[in-house]
Amino acid sequence: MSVITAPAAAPTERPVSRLESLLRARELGIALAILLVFGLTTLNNHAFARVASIQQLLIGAALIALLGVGETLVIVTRNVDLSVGSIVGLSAYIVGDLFKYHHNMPVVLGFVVAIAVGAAIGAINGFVTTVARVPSLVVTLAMLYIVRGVDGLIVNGKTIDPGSIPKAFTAVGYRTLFGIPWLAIIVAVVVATAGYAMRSFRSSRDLYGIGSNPDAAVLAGIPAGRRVFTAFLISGSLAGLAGALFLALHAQIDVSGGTGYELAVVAAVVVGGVAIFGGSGTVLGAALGAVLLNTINQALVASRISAFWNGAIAGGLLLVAIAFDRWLSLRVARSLQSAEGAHRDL
Amino acid sequence: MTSDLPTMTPVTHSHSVVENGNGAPWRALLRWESALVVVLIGALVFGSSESPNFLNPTNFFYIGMNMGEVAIMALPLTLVIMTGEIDLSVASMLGLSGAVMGYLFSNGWSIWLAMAAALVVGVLGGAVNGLLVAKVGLPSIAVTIGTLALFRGIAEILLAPRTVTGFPSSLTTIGVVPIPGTQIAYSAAIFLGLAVVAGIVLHATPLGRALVAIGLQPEAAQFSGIRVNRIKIWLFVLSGVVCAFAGILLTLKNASVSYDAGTGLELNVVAIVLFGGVSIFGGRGTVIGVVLAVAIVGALQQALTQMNVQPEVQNIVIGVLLLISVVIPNGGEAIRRIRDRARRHA
Amino acid sequence: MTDQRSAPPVLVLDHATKRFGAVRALEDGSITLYPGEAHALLGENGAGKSTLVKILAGVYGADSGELLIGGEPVTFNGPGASRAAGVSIIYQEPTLFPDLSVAENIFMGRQPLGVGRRIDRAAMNRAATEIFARLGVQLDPSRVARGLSVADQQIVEIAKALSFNAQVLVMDEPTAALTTVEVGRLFEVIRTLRAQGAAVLFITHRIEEAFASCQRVTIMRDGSFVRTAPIEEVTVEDIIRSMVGRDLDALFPKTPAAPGEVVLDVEHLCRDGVFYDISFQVRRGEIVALAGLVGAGRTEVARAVFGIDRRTSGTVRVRGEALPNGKPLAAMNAGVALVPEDRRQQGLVMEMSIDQNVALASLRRLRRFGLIWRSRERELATTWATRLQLRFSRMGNTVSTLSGGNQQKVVLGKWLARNPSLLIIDEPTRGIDVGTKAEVHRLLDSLVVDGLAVLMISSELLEVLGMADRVIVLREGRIAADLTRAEADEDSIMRAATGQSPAAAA
Amino acid sequence: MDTARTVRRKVTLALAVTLVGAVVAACSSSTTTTTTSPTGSATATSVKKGLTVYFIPKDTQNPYEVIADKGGQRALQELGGKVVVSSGTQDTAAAQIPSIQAAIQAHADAIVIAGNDPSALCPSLNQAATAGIKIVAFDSDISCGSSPVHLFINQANTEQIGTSEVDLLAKAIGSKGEIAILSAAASATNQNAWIGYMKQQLKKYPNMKLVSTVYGNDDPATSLTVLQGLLSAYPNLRGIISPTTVGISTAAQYLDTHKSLLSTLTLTGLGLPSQMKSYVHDGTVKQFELWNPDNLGYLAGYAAAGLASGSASLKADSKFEAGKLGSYTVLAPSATTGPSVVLGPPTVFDISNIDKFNF
Repeated sequence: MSVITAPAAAPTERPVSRLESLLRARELGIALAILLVFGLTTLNNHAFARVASIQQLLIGAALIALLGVGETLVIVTRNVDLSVGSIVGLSAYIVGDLFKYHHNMPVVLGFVVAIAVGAAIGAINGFVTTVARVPSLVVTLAMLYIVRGVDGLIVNGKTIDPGSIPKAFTAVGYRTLFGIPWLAIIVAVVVATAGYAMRSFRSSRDLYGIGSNPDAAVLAGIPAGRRVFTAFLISGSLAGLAGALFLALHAQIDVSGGTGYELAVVAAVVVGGVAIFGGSGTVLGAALGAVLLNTINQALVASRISAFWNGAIAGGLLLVAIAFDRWLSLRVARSLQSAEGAHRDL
Repeated sequence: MTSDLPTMTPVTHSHSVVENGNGAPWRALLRWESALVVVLIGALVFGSSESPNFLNPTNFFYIGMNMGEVAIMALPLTLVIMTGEIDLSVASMLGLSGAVMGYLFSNGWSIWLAMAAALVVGVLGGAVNGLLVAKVGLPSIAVTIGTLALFRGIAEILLAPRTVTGFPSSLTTIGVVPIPGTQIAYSAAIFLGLAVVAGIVLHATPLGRALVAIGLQPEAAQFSGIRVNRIKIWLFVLSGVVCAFAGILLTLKNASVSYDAGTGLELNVVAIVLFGGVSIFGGRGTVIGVVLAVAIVGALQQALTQMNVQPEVQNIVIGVLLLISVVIPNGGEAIRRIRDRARRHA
Repeated sequence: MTDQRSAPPVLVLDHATKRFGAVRALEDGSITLYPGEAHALLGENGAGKSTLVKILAGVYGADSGELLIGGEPVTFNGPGASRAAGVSIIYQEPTLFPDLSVAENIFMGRQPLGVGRRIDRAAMNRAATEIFARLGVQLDPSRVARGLSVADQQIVEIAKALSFNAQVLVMDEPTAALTTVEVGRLFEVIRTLRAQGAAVLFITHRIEEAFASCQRVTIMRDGSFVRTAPIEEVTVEDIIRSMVGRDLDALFPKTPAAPGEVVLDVEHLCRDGVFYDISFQVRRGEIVALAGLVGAGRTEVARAVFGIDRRTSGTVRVRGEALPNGKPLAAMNAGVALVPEDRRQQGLVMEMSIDQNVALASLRRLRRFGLIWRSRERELATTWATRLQLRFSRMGNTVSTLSGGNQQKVVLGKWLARNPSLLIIDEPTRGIDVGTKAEVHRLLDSLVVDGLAVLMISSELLEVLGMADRVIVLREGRIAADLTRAEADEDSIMRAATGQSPAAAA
Repeated sequence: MDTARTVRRKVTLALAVTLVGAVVAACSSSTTTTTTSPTGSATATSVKKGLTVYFIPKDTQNPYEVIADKGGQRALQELGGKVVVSSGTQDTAAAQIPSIQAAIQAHADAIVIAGNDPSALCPSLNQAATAGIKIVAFDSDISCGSSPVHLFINQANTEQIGTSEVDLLAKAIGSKGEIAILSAAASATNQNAWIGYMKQQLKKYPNMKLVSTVYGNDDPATSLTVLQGLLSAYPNLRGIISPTTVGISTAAQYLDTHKSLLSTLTLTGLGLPSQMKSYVHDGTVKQFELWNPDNLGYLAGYAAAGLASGSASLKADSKFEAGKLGSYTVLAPSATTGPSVVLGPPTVFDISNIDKFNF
């Protein structure tokens, strides 16, 4: 008997640490990929490494990264939010319209309104999904159409011109602090806060539990409905915030604002290592995924490759990213299995 | 407490009321499809009450002509969704097929060879999706978001910024004239023909039964000797080739092609299939439901355009229909659950 | 112990009933637990044990009856309420979060908090390590649960229950997947818990374990309480008679075998990391049982033979013809049928109708002009429903409306409709009531008499002993013993399965 | 027995019916048709009254075309007819086809269309022409050959736009250095035509080099991304021409917020004065051009009404009256366009005149 007991611990230790390091390497891997793209492009075109250029990389990725945070919360619970792009468009227009007619409205109020608009739509998404227990893919696809339609009715061919937006508001879109764009700082704060919360609070760990094993979540007494609702609420709110930032960045908005963002966000999140069927992934990964995709986009232009190659390369990379992810998890599973085999053999 | 009490014998008579089985096809018709018929009749009545011209045959030709490609793409997607997978690359495949056809035709290929090549591209593209999903084991939603970008990107590389025209008018006229002696658009006739085939395959062949089984319980299907992976691969190939065919039809109808033909249609196609009552989780749905959904969306679109309603309202209508299509079947259960909870807390 | 038993009971469940639609899952669930006792709950599969456990867990609410904790009547409106009242459950099937760390799995929803209500991971890992130490196992609390072996998953489950410092600990077949060493360690833990005044309800189908670790035993049959007795007042035979409610012979009707030619010939079958060098034969007219502990590789061997999983090496021949690797359809065409272990996931499409399920493996044969004709399908299903005495109300109803036993008959009908020469049947009577169980056994026996070759996998020793002509015992992916009906008994099988040589046991 | 299901079915049907009702309600309250009685004074004698002209813009939300549509409405108002504006929400030919069909079904007298695609609309327009509807194109021409023949209202001579923009930029940067074009969609006909003439005109400036053409798809976010890439790729860029309103305003906003670039980089192109006003005032943009879209729609309205009444024709050198804009002459078909009318030279906007315009 004692022959079997003793060695049980030893073989399980080694692969575990390897697994952990592999999992941790996910964010590191994306960061390395970003550096690789950046480095190669810089070799080709030194201007790519200028401060202004790097600032642009951050600004260009900021909105998708911000949306990626909310999307991660939702996807981790085994749901998806396709309405984010429409929310960006609607909230940006509503805030712009307010500024147009109340030019002296406090800037902060602009952000509050945008977030409120997003939160309201997020609440509808969450409510329908959790109370009627219907697939969120369908609910948020429907909301994509409805919100876009409502946006169109409100916009009705009008535009919000740069002159209507207070400078204090657009400043958020271009001012820098120690060379770092405010936009990037705001998004970084959101990512850091969400990343910290997702690691450190019981309620956010519940999100992982729900996505990882819904049945076990029920047995563990997790209030799944409430948590999923909250995830949609936050996703909507962040999309609303992204709308305000969109307006600040572009100083103009028409009906097309945010069109097609939903798929870009899902792509960034998936590249960032968030499992599309829930349970795992980090907001940092999602944000880095957004930075990577944006870096690639700008690198193509900067490398003087025809812009026509953008789409194909982005699509190809997305496929490579998820295939790599799969390969990684298979490898991890195999290494664990052979460790267990070894354990058995002893 | 004697042992011969038949305590575990089910009294199945009352069970059919409690359980919501998908027994005979006619019983399924009593549910979602019958609601669709009512909506369709409502849409037609509404259209003709608002515009005296609405019920004239030309309008039916127009509806068929306008919906043709989307409707055709909805059929293989129905089968794909029946197995619990999804193909978001349909519209990009349509665009790629048109781009390949236009590219080759403008480079001096015969129109027939160019069309054949477009179909081959459809097969190849579908195979890429199928292999990545079934062989590599990647989630189809992620894979096809990737190929959505990839296929469109390749189309862009091939064709942008050109628009290819000059296709033989003998072929292009079939896109815009009805079948002689009728008011049926060619694409509508093709759709109806394919729908009959799809309906028979889905509802009356071993393959169709296999699709349902895969959608409901993939493992049980595999244990019954159904070649789950092989069927999935071929379904994606079918989806690719049919979408490529739709791309050819669209190119002929437009008598021209640019790389961005059909951009964004994927969500319309998905919405129609889901509105037709096909469950996003697979295993449930009928071809007749999808045909009805096509008719409703086409009729409403036509009626709203002719009444000169803002096009945004169409988006809202599609969104609301979609939402209702998932909420209603679950509505009763949700109400019961809420009542239960209230009672439990009381 | 006796003085403790004179203390007031910590938990009383009195005449609880539970129905699901028309199915009466629990007719009379009654049990009384005293502080400091280990109490065995015994009964056949389908006797209502799991339903009783779920009522204690707060997953189900009882339709009637009373539940008292510490003398106070309670109603649980969810699993949380049950835990709050001091009842901890270890489920038969581990319910882990594969993406979360082991420690987090243990403390989900009540992770130790540090400053600012944030989770104190170090404290959580320390607490997990402490619990593992109490269990005498070493598991890294920071590793993810994905990839843990079934035994390790079970250990995490036990650790989770222990972490609640529960007054009542319910273990639903915790030992099924454990090695002897681990079982011994578990009994150790139970003793510790009892010493701390907790009551342990121990559900098992290994009767010897009740004698090894429990003070009292409660027996259930057909959803009803039969009796509770101190362990020293009953014998194994008593218990079996109470559990089964009839003579064993009636339950296991076995006609002496007359084995014919070899139908299945497996040589050096290997799947890396799962099982190695498996060789055996099954002949016409005999039942060969694959026995062994859960996780020993029995089901996996069956899956590889049928072609669900690919084998790494080795050959499988059916009536002399080699089967291609990983092709279930080829195996089916060669005359192999597989009734899988997990009926609800693998055997049936639960939301399909009864007749469609019966026809699912025979669709190609039902074809005429390439189409399935409902009438032919219905006819096939009716034929088999009659032959198997299926109890149902409408063919068009989904199989999910049937009882477990009748569902199993549908699976059997689905395969027998193909007229196979080899039937692989994994856990033929799991979750089936006693009446139907005997029917299934009788059916198997008659099929074998008619010349079918049967490869049976079963975790129930009585079933293996009652039905098998030969017993192949697997241990950790290898063949540990190949016993004839005469050689096979409880002792020889368990020893082979657990790896104890007769000498060591002695 | 089956009450549960029956009830559910009834609820389903009831909801379906309600839904249809809601659609009816939503639709009947929001049409954009403008019917007006003739105001009398300005009515041209030779044009029929009560004409219906369908204006089919690229989409109903394009701000520039919304202004043009209003001009068309005013023209028909003066003529005692009405304008129906109809299009989709997306800039695609497929979204415009139902509107053409609606015009046919409504027996409209003329269609004024801004083509999302040069050819894809031809078959449907041909059906309209067969039904006796006159076809006028504006903003973005269609190229259907002879079926149907149509009149193109050119906002300005295509060649003139291309050359004048290059000239504007050349003047600003001293005729030398690297320049780039920030366009709309790669498939936009008018953009590609202008870019063609720009390239031709650039041959006159041997020291100016067009290094790249990027496409922002008329979306601020995409425009910004490609602009940023452009600036990284070509640090020595001296000038950007953006012949599209979204592109130029996106680029202007970027330069406005990165003033250091202004010392080396000049932006020009086609923009709406209302959008560009603040940038001209703070010196971010010195000069850009555009014609008056309101006049463009107004002219198209008169042309359509004239064709439908027979008071105007497609014959080269024939003339027609266009209300306040005066008389216009139809130009003979060229290699790239059919019969056309040119609105007039574009206006160059700068600090001296920008405040006079309100579109």
